[in-house]
Amino acid sequence: MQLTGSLFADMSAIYGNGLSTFPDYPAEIRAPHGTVSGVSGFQVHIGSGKVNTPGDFCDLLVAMNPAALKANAKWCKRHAMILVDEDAFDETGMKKAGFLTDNPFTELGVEDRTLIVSPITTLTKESLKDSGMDPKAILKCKNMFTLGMACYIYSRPLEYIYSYLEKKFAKKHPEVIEPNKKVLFDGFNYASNIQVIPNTYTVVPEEHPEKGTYRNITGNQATAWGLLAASEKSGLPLFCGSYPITPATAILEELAIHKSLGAKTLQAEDEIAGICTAIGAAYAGNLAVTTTSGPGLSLKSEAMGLAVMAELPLVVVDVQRGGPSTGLPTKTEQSDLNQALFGRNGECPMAVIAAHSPAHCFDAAFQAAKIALEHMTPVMLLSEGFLGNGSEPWKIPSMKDYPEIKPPFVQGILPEGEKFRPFERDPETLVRRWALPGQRGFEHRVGGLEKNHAGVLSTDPANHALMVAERAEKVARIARDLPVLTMQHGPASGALLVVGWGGTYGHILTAVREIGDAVSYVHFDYINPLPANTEELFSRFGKILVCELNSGQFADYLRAKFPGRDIRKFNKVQGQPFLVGELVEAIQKEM
Amino acid sequence: MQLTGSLFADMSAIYGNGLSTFPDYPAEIRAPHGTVSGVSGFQVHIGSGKVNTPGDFCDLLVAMNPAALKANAKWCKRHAMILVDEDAFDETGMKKAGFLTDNPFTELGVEDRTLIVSPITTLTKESLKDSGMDPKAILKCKNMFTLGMACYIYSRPLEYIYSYLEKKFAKKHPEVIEPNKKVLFDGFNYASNIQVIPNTYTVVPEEHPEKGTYRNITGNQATAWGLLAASEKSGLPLFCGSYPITPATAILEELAIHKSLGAKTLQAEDEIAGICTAIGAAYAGNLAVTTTSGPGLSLKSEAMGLAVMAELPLVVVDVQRGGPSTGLPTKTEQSDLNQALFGRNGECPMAVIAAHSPAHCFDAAFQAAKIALEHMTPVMLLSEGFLGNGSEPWKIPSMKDYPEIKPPFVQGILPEGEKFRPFERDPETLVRRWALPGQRGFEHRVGGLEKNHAGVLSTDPANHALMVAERAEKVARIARDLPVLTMQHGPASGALLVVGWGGTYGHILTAVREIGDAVSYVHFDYINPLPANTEELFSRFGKILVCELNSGQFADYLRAKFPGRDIRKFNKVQGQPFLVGELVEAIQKEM
Amino acid sequence: MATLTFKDFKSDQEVRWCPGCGDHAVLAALQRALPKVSQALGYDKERYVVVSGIGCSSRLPYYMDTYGFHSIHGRATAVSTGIKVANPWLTVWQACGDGDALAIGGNHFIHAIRRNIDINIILFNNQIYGLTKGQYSPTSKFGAITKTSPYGTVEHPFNPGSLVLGAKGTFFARSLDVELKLNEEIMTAAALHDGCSVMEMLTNCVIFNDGAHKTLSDPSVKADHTVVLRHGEKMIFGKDRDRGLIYDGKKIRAVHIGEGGFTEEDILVHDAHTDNIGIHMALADMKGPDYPVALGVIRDVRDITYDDGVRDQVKSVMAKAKIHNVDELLRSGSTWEVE
Amino acid sequence: MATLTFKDFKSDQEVRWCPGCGDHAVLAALQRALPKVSQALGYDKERYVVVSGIGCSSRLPYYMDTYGFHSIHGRATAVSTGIKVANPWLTVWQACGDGDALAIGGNHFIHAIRRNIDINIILFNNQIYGLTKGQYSPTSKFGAITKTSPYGTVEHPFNPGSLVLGAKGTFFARSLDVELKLNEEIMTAAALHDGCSVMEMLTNCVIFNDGAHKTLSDPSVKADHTVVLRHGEKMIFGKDRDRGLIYDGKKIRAVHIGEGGFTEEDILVHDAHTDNIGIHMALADMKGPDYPVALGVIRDVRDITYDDGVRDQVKSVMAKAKIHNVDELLRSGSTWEVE
Ligand SMILES: Cc1ncc(C[n+]2csc(CCOP(=O)(O)OP(=O)(O)O)c2C)c(N)n1
Ligand SMILES: Cc1ncc(C[n+]2csc(CCOP(=O)(O)OP(=O)(O)O)c2C)c(N)n1
Ligand code: SF4
Ligand code: SF4
Ligand SMILES: [Mg+2]
Ligand SMILES: [Mg+2]
Repeated sequence: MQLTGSLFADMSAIYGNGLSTFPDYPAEIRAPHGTVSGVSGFQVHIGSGKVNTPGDFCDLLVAMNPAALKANAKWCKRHAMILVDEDAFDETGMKKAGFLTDNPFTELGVEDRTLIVSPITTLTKESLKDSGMDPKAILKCKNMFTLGMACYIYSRPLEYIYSYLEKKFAKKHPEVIEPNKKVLFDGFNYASNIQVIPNTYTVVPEEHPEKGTYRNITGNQATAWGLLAASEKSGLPLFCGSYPITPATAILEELAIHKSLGAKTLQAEDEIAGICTAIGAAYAGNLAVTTTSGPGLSLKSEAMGLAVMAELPLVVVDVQRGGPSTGLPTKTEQSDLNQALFGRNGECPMAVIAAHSPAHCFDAAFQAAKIALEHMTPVMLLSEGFLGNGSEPWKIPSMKDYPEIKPPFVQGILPEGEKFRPFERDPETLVRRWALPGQRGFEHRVGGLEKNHAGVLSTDPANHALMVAERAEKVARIARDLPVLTMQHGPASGALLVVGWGGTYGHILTAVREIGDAVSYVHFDYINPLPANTEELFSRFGKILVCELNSGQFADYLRAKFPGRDIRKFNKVQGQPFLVGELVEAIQKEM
Repeated sequence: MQLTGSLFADMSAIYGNGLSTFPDYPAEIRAPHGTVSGVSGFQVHIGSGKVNTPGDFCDLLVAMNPAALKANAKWCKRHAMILVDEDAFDETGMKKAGFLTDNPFTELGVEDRTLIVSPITTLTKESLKDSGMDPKAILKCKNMFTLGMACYIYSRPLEYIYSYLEKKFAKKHPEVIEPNKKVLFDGFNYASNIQVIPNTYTVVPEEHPEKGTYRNITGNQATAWGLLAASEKSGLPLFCGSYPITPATAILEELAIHKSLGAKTLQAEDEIAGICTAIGAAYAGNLAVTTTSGPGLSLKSEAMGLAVMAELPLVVVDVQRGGPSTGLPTKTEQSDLNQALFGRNGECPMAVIAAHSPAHCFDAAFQAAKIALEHMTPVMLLSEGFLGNGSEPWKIPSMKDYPEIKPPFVQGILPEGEKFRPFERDPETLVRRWALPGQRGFEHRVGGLEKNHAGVLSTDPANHALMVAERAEKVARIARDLPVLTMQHGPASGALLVVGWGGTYGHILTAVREIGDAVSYVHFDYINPLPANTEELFSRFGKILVCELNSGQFADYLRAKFPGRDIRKFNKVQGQPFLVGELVEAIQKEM
Repeated sequence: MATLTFKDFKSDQEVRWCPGCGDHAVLAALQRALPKVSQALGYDKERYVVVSGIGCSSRLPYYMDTYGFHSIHGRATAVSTGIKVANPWLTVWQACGDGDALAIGGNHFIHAIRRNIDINIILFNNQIYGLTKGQYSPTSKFGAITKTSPYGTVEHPFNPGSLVLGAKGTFFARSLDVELKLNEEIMTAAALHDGCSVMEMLTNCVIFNDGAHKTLSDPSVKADHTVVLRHGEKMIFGKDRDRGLIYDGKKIRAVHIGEGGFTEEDILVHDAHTDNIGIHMALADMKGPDYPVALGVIRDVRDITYDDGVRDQVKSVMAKAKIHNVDELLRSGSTWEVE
Repeated sequence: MATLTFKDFKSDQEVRWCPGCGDHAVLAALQRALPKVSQALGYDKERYVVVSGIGCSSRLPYYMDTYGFHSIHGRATAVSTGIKVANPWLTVWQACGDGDALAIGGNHFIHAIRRNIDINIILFNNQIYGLTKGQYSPTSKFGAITKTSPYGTVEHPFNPGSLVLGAKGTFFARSLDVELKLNEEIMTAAALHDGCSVMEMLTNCVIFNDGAHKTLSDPSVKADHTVVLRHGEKMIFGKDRDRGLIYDGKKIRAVHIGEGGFTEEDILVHDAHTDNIGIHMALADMKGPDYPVALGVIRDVRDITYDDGVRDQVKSVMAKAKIHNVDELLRSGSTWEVE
């Protein structure tokens, strides 16, 4: 289903539709086939214009077996079509899915939807009986048959898929190209032949305002590419030290492919080694990155403190998943924010930024690296499973439009007899200068113990107070380089301001648009430091409603920063994105 | 000095004085003798009544070399006495300490204090020249000579020290008893003989209101003993899995001694193993404990999440030190509060309580264990270097006055065919029941993945939301078992409420007493959940001033909890306790 | 004590490994071995605790109807240690993957071995990260092409046997998922061994590393590529049982019996109980093409266990102690009276 | 390249170890060895990076006038690895204690060895935690009485040499703090070794574990209790150089030359370069009373290093690549035009 879904998405994108996808899969590699917990889903939302969410409810549900139907029937709109493989609805299948009666549709209360019950397995077998393929391989083509049907329903030409199949199998399995084309074609025709399909949709591509070259991109891919872009713009080789963990692994995997751009990946023995090798690489002068998800971030806590203390540039990517502990590894959540902000011993400030859509991961990762390298600080980039695995069409930018990245390297040579003072700061930014091992005369030592500006160990109370304050102020002054907040929606002042951060962007935007101009909306990409105009902007509203996929962590953070403001919370902790509908309701309640 | 200081303290305590001590030592084992950074200090504050702090400024400074003088001269009161070993103030000594002139007293601006410059080294050698001891051993007796002098100054009889020496050396080195007595006696006499000592102090013991048996106790010792007490009261053997780290190690060391009370200590390979062995021990039915300091707490983050998720009783002790990173290992701070509250991935609530004085560590540790065992939750006990190493006299309690600890063990046997549902909760407390491996019929599985009440893995969104809410509410309901806040000082309502938590108690109390009834003061031993009457109590005051040894972490936490309250901050991050003087000033500024 | 059967160890949870995954067979062997162990040692079912980390293989506790702890990635060994020390009466089995035990959990693994804590560790070595979908592990072959090594790894794998011995292991056995009978035998031996028993099970991940152990499991060739070691028996192998291991002065060598002057007499007899760690190291280290891979119990020596040590020390200190309860503790040392 | 002397490697920071601490001597040996290494390999001083964890011994970087990183407890090896992979042109030395490298840092230690990353690790083994004031370490002797083991430990220590070999180490040497000359020799050999070099230095902590290595360092007995191994030389030892190591069929044995029919002929010649890990394991494992403790370079074999592997792979992929910059990357795969 994952492949079928993404093929359909790609095809729609090329056709010119806006789209957003959301794969939702179980934690098991091959979860027991046919059970409700084993259902793997792929959600595609297409529209004429830009689509901001994968959608709450669907127009077409494709359920290849009773379990898939059971798991997803509740998401069908009133007038949805439900397409099922009749062959899978036998006694065993029904039992495995835990149906108690014979009629799954009535049992689930969806008997009034448009039901298309087709013997897809039989039809696929029939279609390929002369193909010479073995029975197992034939069965796998079921999805292709179904895709053919979906193409008919959405009035999609098959050419894109044909050329995809040709490219994909040309070298290794040219013999399967024709059978796949055939079964796709047969599915399409079958759908057009049967009279049960009442209406086909045509989602006409909008006249895109923005011309250019587009591609689909997932958040994890975009994160990897954004880091590679920062490597290019800074001239520093990329080093990524990571340990695999769902849903962040794909970033490491993607970077591992791009050794051609000089990227080095080190799959470490654990998360601690991941970040510590990255810290070593940062010291040696690479653009250093470590990628992980919640539990891995916990393990990196101590070493993040080291990076803060040594004032080395480092990007820590956390693709959040459902917690606490191992939690719900394949589900999405925003519940690591507290940990990102506060999860270290001592006074240990780190810059924190968040991506708001799959494609935005590119810019967010680029920005994270730029801030890290120019401000000599570790930066946490918060992504989410929803963003990392999700995808959207993206107008491909040109690297010439991105700024250079200029780390504060030491210049020239030191006068004879003078010692390099590694923690002396730029008076404006409070950033220290960076001397790389290998540079003659700049020998110095860094580490986790408190030091003075000269880099000498110090337990002097006044020095400690000063360094604590300077490290905090250095991070605070990053705000000077950041864009100010702009309204995403609604008037610049009013009774209610909706606030979001991270991957809820698309859902909240859709919700506030639905509500209209009575509400305003602002979205935070920068969490620490906050954009410079945050306080002023907040002061223009009566109430502030923070919507987030946790128990109110950003709201609490804002309350602490802006005491006296009326900051309210709308939260969801279900391992699932918001539904636009529930947002609309929650927002309207505050109006 | 450490030994001499604690001898003086013990003696004063027995004499009936109130007292408070604060050892302050460098990070090196044998820091280079004679340098300012190598100075090891021991602060003793005695008084007629209860003494709440080790004091800001001193009446008598004993400086055995120029470096010690340089490091501490600024703490001398206007009329203080300064006692130095003249022999150590030679050229080398002065140079090592970095003096630029010949006169250290003028250079430091303390020439107007009462200076007692005695050739202590020479006198000690002289005193012991016939003792038969080797020269090295004789030199070590300098401190004893000085102690003799101090005993004279404070009108202390020498008997206590005599009997201490006899006990200590009786078995292994009986030959050193007499020489030590002699040198002590000679020091005492020397002080009484020389005419330079203008006045001797007599700190008369107050009529203690509370009769009973007293002892001196350090915070780390009290923590260990409080845990042993909880082990006794719950009937569960104590298991402590820890990794050594300053300033928490002494708890592990203390427990290791008390195998006779059935305590098992496991010095683990690292902090992660420390907590994970403790979690295993908790599962197996021991009272499980892990002890650490900041960097170690960072490493335990992930496993704390496991304990939250598995809902197992566990006490995590964090003896805070200066951070971030390795920071200032031997200095004190309160900067791990954020990490204690928020340093875990996902929504991961833990109970957090804090000790407020060395002796209070006993009750705090007992309480932490009681809450953990009765509410099936990990509990964080926050101590501080200042408390752990500091000491005070303590009226020894009787164990019969402590409550029983009753974990929610499963009772009886399960009806045939019924399965144990490990995460079913008590409707009142939301606490689950505890079945120990080895009990027939209660076989069940726990772990870090989200589960339903039956203990079966579940990624169901509604179940996750429910479990997240229940875990949070379970911790919140602990407040029902906690004492409510009572005023430490001042009227029950007013313009300004001073708030403190943890080891700042003595200093703040002294400060508000100095200011008088115009200000009120309340101190938090319970951080999460907060005492039930917190909100109501806060509502009775105009302004709230939170004083803490970090950048304002508790204040921010309170702001998030009680939006709308006027919560202000007074902070110090110097690796040192508050001074009473600076507190008075800060509080008065807000009045 | 009721007689237990393999059904008693089967939980009501659906087994969720991929069809064809080698883990199924290891689970089956364990469910067959434990009734025998229980019989031999008089253990009731409730004394078993099955602990695991995170990974496909670490799902095992859900499939066993015993007490179970599915902990966090890499930490199973530490959790097991805590359980065993807290209550030595329990019998602890542990399931962990090559990533779980040797990557993130490597430190706990070697320390448990060093301490010789009496737990039984089944190491599911499929030479890949299964659960996270196919990244290389510390046992993946040099050059392995995986999701995180699209151009091949450039790092040497651990040989778990060598690592165990280097950490002073007292029990090490190796086998393959498909060797049901041998696995029962090994698991029983591990249970009887007092100390830390490590059982390396070479398992097949059909999805991400299919056929990794093919040369050792394929019935047509496996007899030539493996030698099953049993204490007191000669180290003979080969389809026709005509090959064996000899000692040629400094090293072990594989020879054909009857060729080059070697007779069955020359073939080494396996001594699993010898202290000589050099020979066990050499046996654990053997690999093709020159050597067969050693299966069976390679080392099984006695030494003091950590859990016994802790328990005995507590007992002996208690026996001699002057402080018997907390009231006495509080009053020990210097105290004074206020009257 | 300027000729460097030991003074060039001395920093202006006061050395803060206790008087008499063994670490002083190891520092001195390093400051003497590096000029020679620099000479031999043509390294300038700025190419050296000295990395450490936390512990008394880990203070070493402050005393070296080179680039230095005093990281966090146990993580030095990971930091070193990152430095070396990021810039293989740098030459990385690492100082760490027995607690730092083998307790909390055990995992990074064995993995760096397995990967054979080209760093030089000096393991200061004083068999105690110095900095935290005297708790036992993973190398403390069984039964050691320390602050956290008032009744003696109940756990077996690691032998660092065995652990290194079990993790597939390519270079292992052992020495004592006081053996200044031997240490220079070992450090030079380590520098010349391409791969992960582990040098175990048995150091004396005068404060918390004084005399732990006395039988090996005391001039009056050390010749009988240690054997210094040098590649190509016979394994002879003893005050009168009348003792040696032989191979008696299955095991190494210590004999008196001229007694029991053993002549100098029979004495083994040390081969540090052999692949035969069994013999290196046996040598590393030797201890009294039956054996002398082996000092010197016990194993020194060549193998691919991780840092070379990473660098070469990047190079070869770059050479063949179709994507040369990010613009090309962004336009690779499926794209479409909106006009
Ligand atoms: C702290 C942490 N890091 C990473 C992960 C992700 N993770 C889960 S299992 C696993 C490795 C699985 O491989 P292995 O241990 O060999 O077990 P297998 O699935 O092959 O049986 C990883 C990397 C995690 N759950 N937690
Ligand atoms: C995360 C963490 N845990 C614990 C410590 C405390 N600590 C510092 S050094 C040390 C061990 C020192 O022993 P070793 O590594 O043998 O070095 P030595 O001092 O003996 O040279 C410990 C436990 C720490 N600094 N950080
Ligand atoms: S992914 Fe591999 S290891 Fe995991 S269950 Fe499937 S076959 Fe087994
Ligand atoms: S405590 Fe021991 S290891 Fe540390 S400096 Fe002193 S002698 Fe050396
Ligand atoms: Mg595996
Ligand atoms: Mg040590």
